[in-house]
Amino acid sequence: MDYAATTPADPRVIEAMNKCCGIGGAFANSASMHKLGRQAADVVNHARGQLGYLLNTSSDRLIWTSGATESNNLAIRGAAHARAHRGKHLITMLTEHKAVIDTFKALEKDGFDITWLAPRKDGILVIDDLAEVLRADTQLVSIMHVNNETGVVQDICAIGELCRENDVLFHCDAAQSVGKLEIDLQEIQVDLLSLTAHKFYGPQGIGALYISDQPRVGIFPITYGGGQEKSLRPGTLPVHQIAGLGSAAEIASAELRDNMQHVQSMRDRLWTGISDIPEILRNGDSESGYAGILNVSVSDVEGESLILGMDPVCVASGSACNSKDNDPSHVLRALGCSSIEAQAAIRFSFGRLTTPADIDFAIKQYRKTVEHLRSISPAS
Amino acid sequence: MDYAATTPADPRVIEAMNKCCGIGGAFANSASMHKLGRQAADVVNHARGQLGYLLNTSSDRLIWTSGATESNNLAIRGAAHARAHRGKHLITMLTEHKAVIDTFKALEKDGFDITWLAPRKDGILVIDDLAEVLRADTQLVSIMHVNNETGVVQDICAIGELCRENDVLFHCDAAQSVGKLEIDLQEIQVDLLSLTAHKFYGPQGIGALYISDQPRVGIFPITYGGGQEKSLRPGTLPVHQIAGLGSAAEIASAELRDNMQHVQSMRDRLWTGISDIPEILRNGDSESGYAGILNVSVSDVEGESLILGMDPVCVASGSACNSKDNDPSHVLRALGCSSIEAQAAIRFSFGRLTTPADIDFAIKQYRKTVEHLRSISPAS
Amino acid sequence: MQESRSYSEEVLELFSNLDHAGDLTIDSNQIFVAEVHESEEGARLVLFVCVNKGTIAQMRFRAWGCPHFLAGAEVVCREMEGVRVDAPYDAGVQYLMKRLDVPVQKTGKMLLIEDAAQQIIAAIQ
Amino acid sequence: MQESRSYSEEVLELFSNLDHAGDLTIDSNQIFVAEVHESEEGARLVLFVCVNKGTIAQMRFRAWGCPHFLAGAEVVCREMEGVRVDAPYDAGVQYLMKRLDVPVQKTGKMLLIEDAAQQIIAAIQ
Ligand SMILES: Cc1ncc(COP(=O)(O)O)c(C=O)c1O
Ligand SMILES: Cc1ncc(COP(=O)(O)O)c(C=O)c1O
Repeated sequence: MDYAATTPADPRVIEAMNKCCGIGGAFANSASMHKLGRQAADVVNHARGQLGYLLNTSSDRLIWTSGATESNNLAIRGAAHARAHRGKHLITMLTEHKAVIDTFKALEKDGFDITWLAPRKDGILVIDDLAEVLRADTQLVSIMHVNNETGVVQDICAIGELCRENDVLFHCDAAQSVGKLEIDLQEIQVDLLSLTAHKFYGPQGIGALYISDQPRVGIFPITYGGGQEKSLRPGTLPVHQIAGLGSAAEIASAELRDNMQHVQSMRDRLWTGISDIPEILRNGDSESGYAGILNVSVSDVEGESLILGMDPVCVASGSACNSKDNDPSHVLRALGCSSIEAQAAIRFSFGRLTTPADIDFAIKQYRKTVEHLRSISPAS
Repeated sequence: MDYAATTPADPRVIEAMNKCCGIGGAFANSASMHKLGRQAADVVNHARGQLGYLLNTSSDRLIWTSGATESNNLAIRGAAHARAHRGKHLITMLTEHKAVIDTFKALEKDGFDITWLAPRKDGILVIDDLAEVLRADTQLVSIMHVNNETGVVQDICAIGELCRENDVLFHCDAAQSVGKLEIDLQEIQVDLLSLTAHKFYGPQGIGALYISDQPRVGIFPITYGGGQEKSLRPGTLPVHQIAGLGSAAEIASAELRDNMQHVQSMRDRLWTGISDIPEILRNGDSESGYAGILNVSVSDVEGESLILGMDPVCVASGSACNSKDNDPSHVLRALGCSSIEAQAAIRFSFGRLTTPADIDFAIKQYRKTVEHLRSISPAS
Repeated sequence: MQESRSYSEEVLELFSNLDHAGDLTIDSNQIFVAEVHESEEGARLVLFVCVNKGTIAQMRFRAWGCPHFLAGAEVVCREMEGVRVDAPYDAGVQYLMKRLDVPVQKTGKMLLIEDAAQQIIAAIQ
Repeated sequence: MQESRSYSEEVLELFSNLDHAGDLTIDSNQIFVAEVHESEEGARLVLFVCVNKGTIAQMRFRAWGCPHFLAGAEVVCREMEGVRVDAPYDAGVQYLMKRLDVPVQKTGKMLLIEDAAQQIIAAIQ
């Protein structure tokens, strides 16, 4: 029940990765290394094609990174600095992932002027709110696609259009949507898009950044050395990791619709099973949100104990992922949750392998634990 | 013959990696995810211990990165910026890897003052030359351990001592030496040390940065988001990659001495087989250099044709690794090679799996190709 | 979101068996109550004690807090029950933190348990 | 250091069979030579031509350069040999770049081959 944190690698992905390791392991010295080098390049290009196909874009617009954290940093800092001579105003949201928020905070310290937009109570950004804060010196808007805590989906088509009209770059953190929702880069006017393989059944530690070329988007690198990846992201390419990402992208292309239906039915089943608990609250837009995530809060229950009580069902809490204990989620706070509601929030997230029996067990454990903790609480 | 570029992953390393993927793949939903999370943390800690053992340091001084390129960027930029209030003078060498050189060039643009030291003709840095350029405002010295083109080994003990005496940080790019030469971090006074797994039979795309705490070294991060790796390097940890690095480190600890002897005998065999070629020149210190690398130049031969002619023996040329065609190696130029000598340079590099038969075949191909190309050259 | 936290075997055992959570089942005219709480989202603890013939006959708690906090409350109840009111009991925060392997950032929360125990001891002596 | 470069099948074939590298084996009083070179580390090419009865009877080259450059020289020799001196030959740089799939940054080097061929043509006509 914690697919939004990381997904297990698909067996087909592991096979694709092992083929690469196998090349290096078994054949490294028996065949022409020249041929090996070309084989490695072929693997990398093939994977670029697989990812390009998934996103409906040309493969040469894709840069490999170590994950969405790095992609976000590269896109945002790279674009902000590349355009700093034109203006220093940047826009993002309060409900972004830490990798975006902390990157903007660092830019704020460097003298950039950041506007932090709040969503509606259901987590959705009102387009007019964005239009209102655009300025002549605005250079970049960064808004995520699917929120990792609530599953709220932003209207990135409309955001892209607005940005393009105003000659402002649009970066989108799509870590939670690539491979899960349809993304057509010929349709969406996004200039920079971040993704990471381990959220869609690929390996951990490999991601990509899409950089549009129509119009041409220039960004600065954030690390230096060697000419790899158009000098934007130096370092030896991890061939097996890239092969894994490519394979995951190919599988996602083929199975996306089936998976969407599957997670939808899992979420409906779960919500049906717990919605009658007294004082339960669904966080984020429940109509059009991504169906792989369900975020709920209950009163009179402490979050960390709730999670331990549900063991062995693994869920994520409303506490932030950083090390500070019980820091209530900045996302839920931005949706207007009190910190006490936020700390008791639970994120259930589902994927390909989630079964109805898993859901039923989760329902049982959740109900049991909420009841137990309420029964020993001083308030009850 | 190109082990210095990348080594094939050891089968034991692949096995260790597959165990992790296996956990995620096979057991993700059948057992307690809480236990899985703990298992993943255990794998990561175990690997930290394995690497700590290899380097004789406490495992909590090690930060995972995506490779030596990132480690170098993080160490150098992180330290330069953290100490900028104390002074802006930094020192490095002309023979460093691109990941170091380009990072310093970027700092130079940011207003730091860089001293670029040249080595002796044999590639070795004379300690007095370093002592001479140390200033009151010097904050960081970055000198690599083993040079990736020539195998030249710098005296990092002496450099570390000098830096410590002068309260200057010492960063060392040890990408080419970790797992191949003995490195005892209790002995060497190094503050920051970069490494990458795929140079010692681990996977590509994973590396580490050692950060000393005696004295305590504070550096700034270069990417932001989440609290992973002491907030110095955010992003989901790639568990299988880390397991692979750990396994490679453990194997290296056990087999280091045997491997050193092996590559030594391979290099001696190769040099004996080609040293009588007219006008052949050995680049870099031949006495105390790392035995896994042999760099030679010949006259009247064009480098790219030489390499193709030697196919299927894979070697590296004296041209730089970036995309600019036939850019002669900055390392060899710094050793005083003319650009024509540099372009015809060939780096042979050996490893565990190199056999005497491989060496003999390489000798044959090299001799044959040099002879052929000289025979059709206008100069001959 | 949340990183996997790890708990000691003992914390897991205590958390699964909060035998002393809930209300007193013995009636007496020597009942004492101590109540403590941190900030809103921190922790709350109420200790209930029933004294009989100079001995703590029964001890119960109600709590809202993390597993370490609940386990700490359970430890204190288990250890104080059956003890004479004039016997020294010093289940201080240091002791609880060490025994339950509590992360240092939870010190403030665990101090609440010491506070509540001290209040009870002061009241019954 | 160097990234793996790839060469077309034809370049590989030509490189392995530089049949026209070396010196003329036919003697004649109609021998022409053209010599071109780029910067020191670039490339050098000498073309030797032996004309007999208005036809290029033999053509040889000596060269110092990358595989594309050597292959280009070989192509020009193969194609010009046996051709009448007044026949138009236009193995321009565009043609060579395309046929041998030469990376664009090598254009300057390949132009040398065109230069040498032009010199030869001008001389023999
Ligand atoms: C929305 C979002 N952005 C970015 C990331 C960071 O991805 P990674 O940890 O693979 O760098 C995550 C997941 O952790 C995420 O959910
Ligand atoms: C000396 C040296 N430093 C740094 C690197 C960069 O390592 P990576 O490509 O794994 O980031 C290399 C290898 O490419 C190297 O040889």
